[in-house]
Amino acid sequence: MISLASYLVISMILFVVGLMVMIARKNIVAILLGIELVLNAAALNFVAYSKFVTNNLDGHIFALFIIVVAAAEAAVGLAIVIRFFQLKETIHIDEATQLRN
Amino acid sequence: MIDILKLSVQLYAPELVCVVLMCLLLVAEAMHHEEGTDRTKVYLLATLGLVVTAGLLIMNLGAAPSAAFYNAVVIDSFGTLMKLIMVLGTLGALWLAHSSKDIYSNLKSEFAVMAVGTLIGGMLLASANNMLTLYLGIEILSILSYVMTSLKREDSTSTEAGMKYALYGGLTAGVMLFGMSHIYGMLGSIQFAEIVPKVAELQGADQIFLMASFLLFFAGLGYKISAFPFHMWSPDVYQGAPIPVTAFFAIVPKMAGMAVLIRVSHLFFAGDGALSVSWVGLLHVVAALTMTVGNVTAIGQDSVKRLLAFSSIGHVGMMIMGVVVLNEVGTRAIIYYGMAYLFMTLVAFWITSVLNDTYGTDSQAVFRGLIYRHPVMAIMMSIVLFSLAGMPPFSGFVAKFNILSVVIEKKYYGLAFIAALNSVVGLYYYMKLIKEMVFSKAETTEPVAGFTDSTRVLIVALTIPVVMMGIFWDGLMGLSGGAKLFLQ
Amino acid sequence: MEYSIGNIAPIFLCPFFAFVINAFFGKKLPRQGDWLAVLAIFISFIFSLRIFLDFAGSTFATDYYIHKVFNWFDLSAGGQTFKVDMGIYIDNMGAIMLLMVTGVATLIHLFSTWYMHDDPRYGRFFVYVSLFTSAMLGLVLSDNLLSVFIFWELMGFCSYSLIGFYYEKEKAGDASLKAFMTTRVGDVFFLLGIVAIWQLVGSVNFVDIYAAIAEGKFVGQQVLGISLATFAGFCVFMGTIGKSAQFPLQVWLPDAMMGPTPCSALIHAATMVAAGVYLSLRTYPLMVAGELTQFIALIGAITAFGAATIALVQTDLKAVLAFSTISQLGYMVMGVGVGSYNAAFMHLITHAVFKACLFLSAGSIIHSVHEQEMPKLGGLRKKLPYTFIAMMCCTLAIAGVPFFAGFVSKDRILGDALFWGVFAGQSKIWAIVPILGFAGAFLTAFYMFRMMFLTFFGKPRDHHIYDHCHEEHISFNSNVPLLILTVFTLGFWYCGTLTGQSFGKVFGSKTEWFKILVEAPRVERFVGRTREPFSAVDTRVKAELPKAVYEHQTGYVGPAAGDEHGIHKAHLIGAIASIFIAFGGIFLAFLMYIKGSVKPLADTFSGWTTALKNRYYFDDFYVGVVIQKGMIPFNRFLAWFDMGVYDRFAIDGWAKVNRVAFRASRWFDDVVVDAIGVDGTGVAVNLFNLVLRIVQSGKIQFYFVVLILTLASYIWTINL
Amino acid sequence: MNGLLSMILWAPILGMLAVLVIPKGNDNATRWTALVSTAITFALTLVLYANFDQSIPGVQLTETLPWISQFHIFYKLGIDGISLPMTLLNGLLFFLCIMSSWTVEKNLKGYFALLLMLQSTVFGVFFSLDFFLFYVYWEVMLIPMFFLIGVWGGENREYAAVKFFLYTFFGSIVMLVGIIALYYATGKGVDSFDIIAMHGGKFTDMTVHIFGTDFSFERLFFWTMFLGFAIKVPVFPFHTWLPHAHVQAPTAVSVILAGVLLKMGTYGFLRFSFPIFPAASVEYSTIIGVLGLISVIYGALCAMAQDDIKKLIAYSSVSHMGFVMMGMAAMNTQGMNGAVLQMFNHGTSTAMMFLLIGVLYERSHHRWIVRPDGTKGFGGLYTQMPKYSIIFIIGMFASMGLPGLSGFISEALIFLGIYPKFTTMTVLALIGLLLGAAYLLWAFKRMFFGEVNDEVKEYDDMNLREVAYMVPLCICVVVFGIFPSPILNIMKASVGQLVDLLSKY
Repeated sequence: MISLASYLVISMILFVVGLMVMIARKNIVAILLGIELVLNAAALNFVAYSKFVTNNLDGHIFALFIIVVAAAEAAVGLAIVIRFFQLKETIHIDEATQLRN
Repeated sequence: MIDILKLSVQLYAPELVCVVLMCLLLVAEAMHHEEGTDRTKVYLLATLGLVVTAGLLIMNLGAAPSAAFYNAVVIDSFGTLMKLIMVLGTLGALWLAHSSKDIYSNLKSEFAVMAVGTLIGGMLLASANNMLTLYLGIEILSILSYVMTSLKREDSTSTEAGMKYALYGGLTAGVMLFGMSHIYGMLGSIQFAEIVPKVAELQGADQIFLMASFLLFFAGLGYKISAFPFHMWSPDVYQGAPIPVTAFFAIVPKMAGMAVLIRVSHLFFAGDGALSVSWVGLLHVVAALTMTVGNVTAIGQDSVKRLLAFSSIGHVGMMIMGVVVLNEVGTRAIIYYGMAYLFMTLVAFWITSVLNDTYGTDSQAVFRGLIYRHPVMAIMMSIVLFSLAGMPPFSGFVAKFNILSVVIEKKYYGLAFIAALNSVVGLYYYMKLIKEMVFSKAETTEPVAGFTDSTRVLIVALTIPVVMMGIFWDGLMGLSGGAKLFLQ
Repeated sequence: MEYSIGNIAPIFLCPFFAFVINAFFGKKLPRQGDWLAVLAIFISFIFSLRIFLDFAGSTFATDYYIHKVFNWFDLSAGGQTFKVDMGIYIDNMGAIMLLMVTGVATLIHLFSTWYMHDDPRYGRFFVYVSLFTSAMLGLVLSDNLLSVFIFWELMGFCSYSLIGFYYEKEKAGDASLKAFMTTRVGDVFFLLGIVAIWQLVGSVNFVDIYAAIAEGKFVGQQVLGISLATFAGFCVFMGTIGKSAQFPLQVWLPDAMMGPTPCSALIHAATMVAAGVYLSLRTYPLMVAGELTQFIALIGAITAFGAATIALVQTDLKAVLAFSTISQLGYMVMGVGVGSYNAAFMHLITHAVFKACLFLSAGSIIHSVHEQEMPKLGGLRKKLPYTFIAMMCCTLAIAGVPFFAGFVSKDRILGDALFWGVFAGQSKIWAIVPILGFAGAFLTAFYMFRMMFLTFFGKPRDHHIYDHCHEEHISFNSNVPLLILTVFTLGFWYCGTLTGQSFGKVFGSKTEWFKILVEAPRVERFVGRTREPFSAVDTRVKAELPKAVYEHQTGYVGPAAGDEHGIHKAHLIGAIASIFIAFGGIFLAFLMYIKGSVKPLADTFSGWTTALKNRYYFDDFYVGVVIQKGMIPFNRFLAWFDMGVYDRFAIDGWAKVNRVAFRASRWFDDVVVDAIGVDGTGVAVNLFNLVLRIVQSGKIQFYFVVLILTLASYIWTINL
Repeated sequence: MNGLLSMILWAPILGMLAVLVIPKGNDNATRWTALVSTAITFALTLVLYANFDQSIPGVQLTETLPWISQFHIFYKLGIDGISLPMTLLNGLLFFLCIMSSWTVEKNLKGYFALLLMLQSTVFGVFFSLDFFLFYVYWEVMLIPMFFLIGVWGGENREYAAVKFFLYTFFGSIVMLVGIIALYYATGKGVDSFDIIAMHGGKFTDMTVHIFGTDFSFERLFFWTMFLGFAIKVPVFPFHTWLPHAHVQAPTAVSVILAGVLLKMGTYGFLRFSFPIFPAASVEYSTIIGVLGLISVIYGALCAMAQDDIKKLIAYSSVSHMGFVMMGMAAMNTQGMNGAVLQMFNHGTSTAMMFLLIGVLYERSHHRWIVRPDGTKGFGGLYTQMPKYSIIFIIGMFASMGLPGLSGFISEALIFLGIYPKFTTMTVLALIGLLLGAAYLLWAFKRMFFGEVNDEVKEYDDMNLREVAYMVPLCICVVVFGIFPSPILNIMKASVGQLVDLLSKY
């Protein structure tokens, strides 16, 4: 039986995996993907709560917005990454250490 | 239904003007897309729009607090004042961008577009009344900020800064959403008005879980105002971004973040339950650490831009003290602080920008002996720096005084002493810059080309409020005294 | 005769105005204003003489005194009262003192117009001397310790300026510094004494202090664990020790001879140094109440003897006189200590006269031959006959030859000391005081005649000097003052008897004026006295009782009958011993320096002589050890500590703390994140393998880690 | 006369504007404008003296204008017996300082403008009866000082200026916390920053709750005030900024710093700490006294080791201000009056010393008594500069408290005050008096006696202008040494009132 708990566990796993990806991967695109995972974890939560707990549409709508905004964010993020690649010819995160004290 | 919408539109007119302005600017930009054209007309248009916005905001100021768009946003005088500060900040940053060489001339109108766009996000944030509008506000603010940061396309630092900003912003947005989702799940709504009564009903483990969710939520807000420990992106971004953008970031997103932090804190934690106590305790720690980290780190900075970035973190710490007390005078103090900070920051960045344009660097060395080359500019910069340090009779002092007084009224003496010591640290690094300007001899006495007559007049004009607000602040306090929060 | 402010104040004000006028306009006046100074002090002298005649001429009862006060400032306000009064107090002792000071000062002023004539700073000399004189007269007129202190210090300032008068000489600077600082040590104690008395009595008026002692206010009062009377008395007496160059603060007076000779005569012989003794006489009841008399007698005896020994080996004319001054002051202090009040004061006066004359004579010699080293002089008798007469008389006086003033006064002190030390029933250990006194008297006669013989007798040892010396002619301002003073070195002016005691009377009892007039203040007389306002004309005169009636009424009976006998015996022994001792000393000097049959001291006791020549190493100890080895290194250390350690680390350190905090954050970035984190090196690699792998990334990812860790810790904290 | 205080307060600002308006290059016009401005100000302070009623213990000639209604802040000025002597001193010293600054060449306009601004702020500190207004002036005063030291100072001026500024700022910001706490504590009927309304021990019974414990409100906030004022005085252990600031500052600024600014610290104690927190003041008077005592001795000992004459005088200021602290700690009428009188007298005598050092420095361009290589810096000044020497002697002896000159009466009163309360400390403080004479006379001996150095041979004696600005101070030093009543009469009513208050606790 798929219960609320299952959703929550999955979203938790998604969240943690997203964080791990962001922290551990060196590829900037991968990091962007990690962000998506985190966002999706949240979206999943919203939908799950909406269905099992609150019984209103708020969660669904929120999830929709998250998807839209995530897309926008990803677009901007990728644009910047491309620019970064053009300037540095790499998308390795360790190259982004020009700014420091 | 139509009536509600009509009323909402009326109340929401300033934002709508901005939206229209943004569209108009896009069109105008399309008409001026050739290389090397003068973008002054675009800027004049933007100015006109922003002035209208400001006018409308002032008209709204008197109106009774009310919700609009089915409680999605709320229009109250507090939010309106915050918005007013943001609009003025945008206006200043806009003209700074116009004169700055840090923004490529063919991207100048893009800056205007994005600044107005960011402003819209900020304004939305300042009047957000449910989690969705809050989220949208933050995202509009953020996404446009990423772009603005990397506006200096040919410069790898700018791009790197934008990228870092984007990644960090994305992560905190995700974390915040995750927190929000749990809040939604536990309390059953995204409307603040509906959530608030339920918060008090929670007991035991639920309360703890809710608090944890709020903490995740706080990550998003803290990142926007660059509170410790979510401040780490900001020096990098400030340094990498073009100066006008930095000036803009120092004001608009910060004030928007403060606005929403105040609103959330007041709505959810006004009582004296366990949740409130933890939240206030959290803010205590955050305020103290933010100030300390900001000020201490600023000491070693050679880049003036970076110095101002860290100092702005310090100032945010001071402002958070106004939130800690969770009362109206605190809000009022923050509004005053914002007002004062607005002018100080603009002047400081403006002078830095001119010097940066001339010498290609913003290290403290370019300020050396400024008094022998541009005495008036050096005096203005000194005034502003003294003001930032909190010396009377400048507005920075009054701001500090107000914040300290609200904290002391609540008898948070420890926090007050930490703030006091921080302002000593602050004075130290501001003074180093003044020392460089006034005490050292310049290698050359020829004037800096960037200080055209109009620039100088503008800088002096912007400094006048810094002084005047420090002496005649009675009226201003009266104005912000009307900053009633719209609370259900 | 009635007294009002108009005929007292000029005594003090005349020299003061002379000082003011000369200070500002002296250079523009003819003869640089010397006449003004002389005239001023002469007017003072006239006024003093009048007062003296009134007091001494039995116009008043013997215990009559003038006491007038005015308010200096008043701090009373609200519920608080505090006022400081100043005033004039003249009794018999004061009247005599005034006459002596003005008289001696007039003659010295006169002499100075001759002696200083060629000096480039002729005018300035008179400025200082006028100021000094007015301060000294102010001190004598003072009715309270505070104003005594004020004038006391002003005199110190004048002394400082006059010692450093020849400021081109580095040594003059050293000497003036030494003089001022040494006396300042005493002065500081004096001030403390004043403060202590003020706290108890509510003022430092002599009359009030006496009354307080009589009322027993001092009884049982403690300060810092000792009796208040002892404490205050000791502090005040420390002032005397400093000013009157008593052991152990005697070091400054010999050096003070760097100044012009007339100033040595006036300040460092006749008046200022005697003011210390005058003070201890004024506060005598306090000394008695504080049981300090033995201490005082001992100090006096040590000084009298010690200084006399040092004087034995001095070759400088003025140095001999300087040490003899210290020695004679020692006698006076000893006199105070042994209760010989009258004699001590008498010695003060006689000493002032003959020592002033001695210094002036020395000045006359120095001015004539431009040399003050005695081994280079000799045979000056013929060239300077008047000076010789004057100096001879004075030397006889100081040596204690009968019929001269010194004998009258010193012998009485010695007699009293003998009684006090031997017959009064004290512990026998105090016999040391008269023994030192008599030994000193012997030495005095010896070294004074040594000086006379070396200077005036024999053959000239340096013919160049001798030939250069001009024949002396009588002149109103070079040797007449000497001769006038010489007249007063005769004993009969002071006393009708040979020894000052009641035996061996030469004249009738009428001439024993000195003994009748001066007596230790009997404190019970002062209880309940009211003060007079400054402006009031004195009308109290006739209401006073003659001394005899007063004593009858109050039931005062002199010394006890048994004592009378002892005193008599002691004085007889003392007088005879004194005469023998004086002649013995003179004879020894004669043998050594005229006949040459006895070898001078230096050859026999060379170790002892070295110590004497070095003044018992006191100067070396104070300057060389206490100051050079003690104070200065300590000060340097403290100054270094203040700036080099305290300021640098404790104060500037805070800026460093900030900087370190900043560096720490950078270090965290550089080392922890980059070095340990990124490069995977470091000690903790294995232990925190997992963590490190996570952290193993660029900076932005480190930011993420911080963010998440913080959130986690927040949440963890809340769950607690 | 109504508005007199405001006139005095703003007259220097008008002068400053006038100086700023004069076009560059007209050096003489600038100087004369500044001089005339300070002369007018000084004349006004004398008018103030004439209008002052000495019998009133409280404040008088008050002026009140509303300023910030939210916080009940007023522009409230007034004067009493404690602030009037300081006002007179301030008027006089600035006038003389402008005369002494005639030879300043560098950036003349800025220099005089800042000096005049400084004067106005100092007046503000002494006139303010509103705590907020007071604080504003207290802080603003740092800005002209910072620039005056930093721009016109000696070699190490930047360090000195920064140190001075930071240190004092640290003290005052802590004080600000105390001020605001007081404002909120006055809730019982006062609810304003009015200083006079806070007087009288209104906070004795209050407590504050910090870190889980209850503290007495008075005891806690006494120390915040203490820190602010003690740094200003400066009392050991907060004294180290002073030698730096003095040595590096130009002559006129040293004069002002020693003559007036240090007095602001002790003035603060008398105006704020004592009347507002009487119970705590009485309780901690021993600590104040001991710190004063340490300052006296420590300052004197450090002074003795100095080879730089200006640094020596700077340390002597530490020592002399220690006497003031001790006198205040005595809390009886003689001690307090002595302290206030000492504030005035130290102002005149130290100003003399610094002006004299300035005169010398203009000729020698160094201030070494003994150079670091061990040679004499000066020698035979007495012979070479007789007028200078005479004035130096007057200043020096006044400074060491020779009777007949002004320093003595105040020191004697202080001793009379502290003896009943702290007997042992009196004894120790007298060592300070002794040392005070020692370091000055020793320095004097090394500089003035002996053969004339070759270098010294080229010095001229003081010229007419230099004599002109020394004479008023000489007169002050001598006249108030003999007749202290004019000054004492001004202050005694106010001081008496304060002592009455303190004696109740």
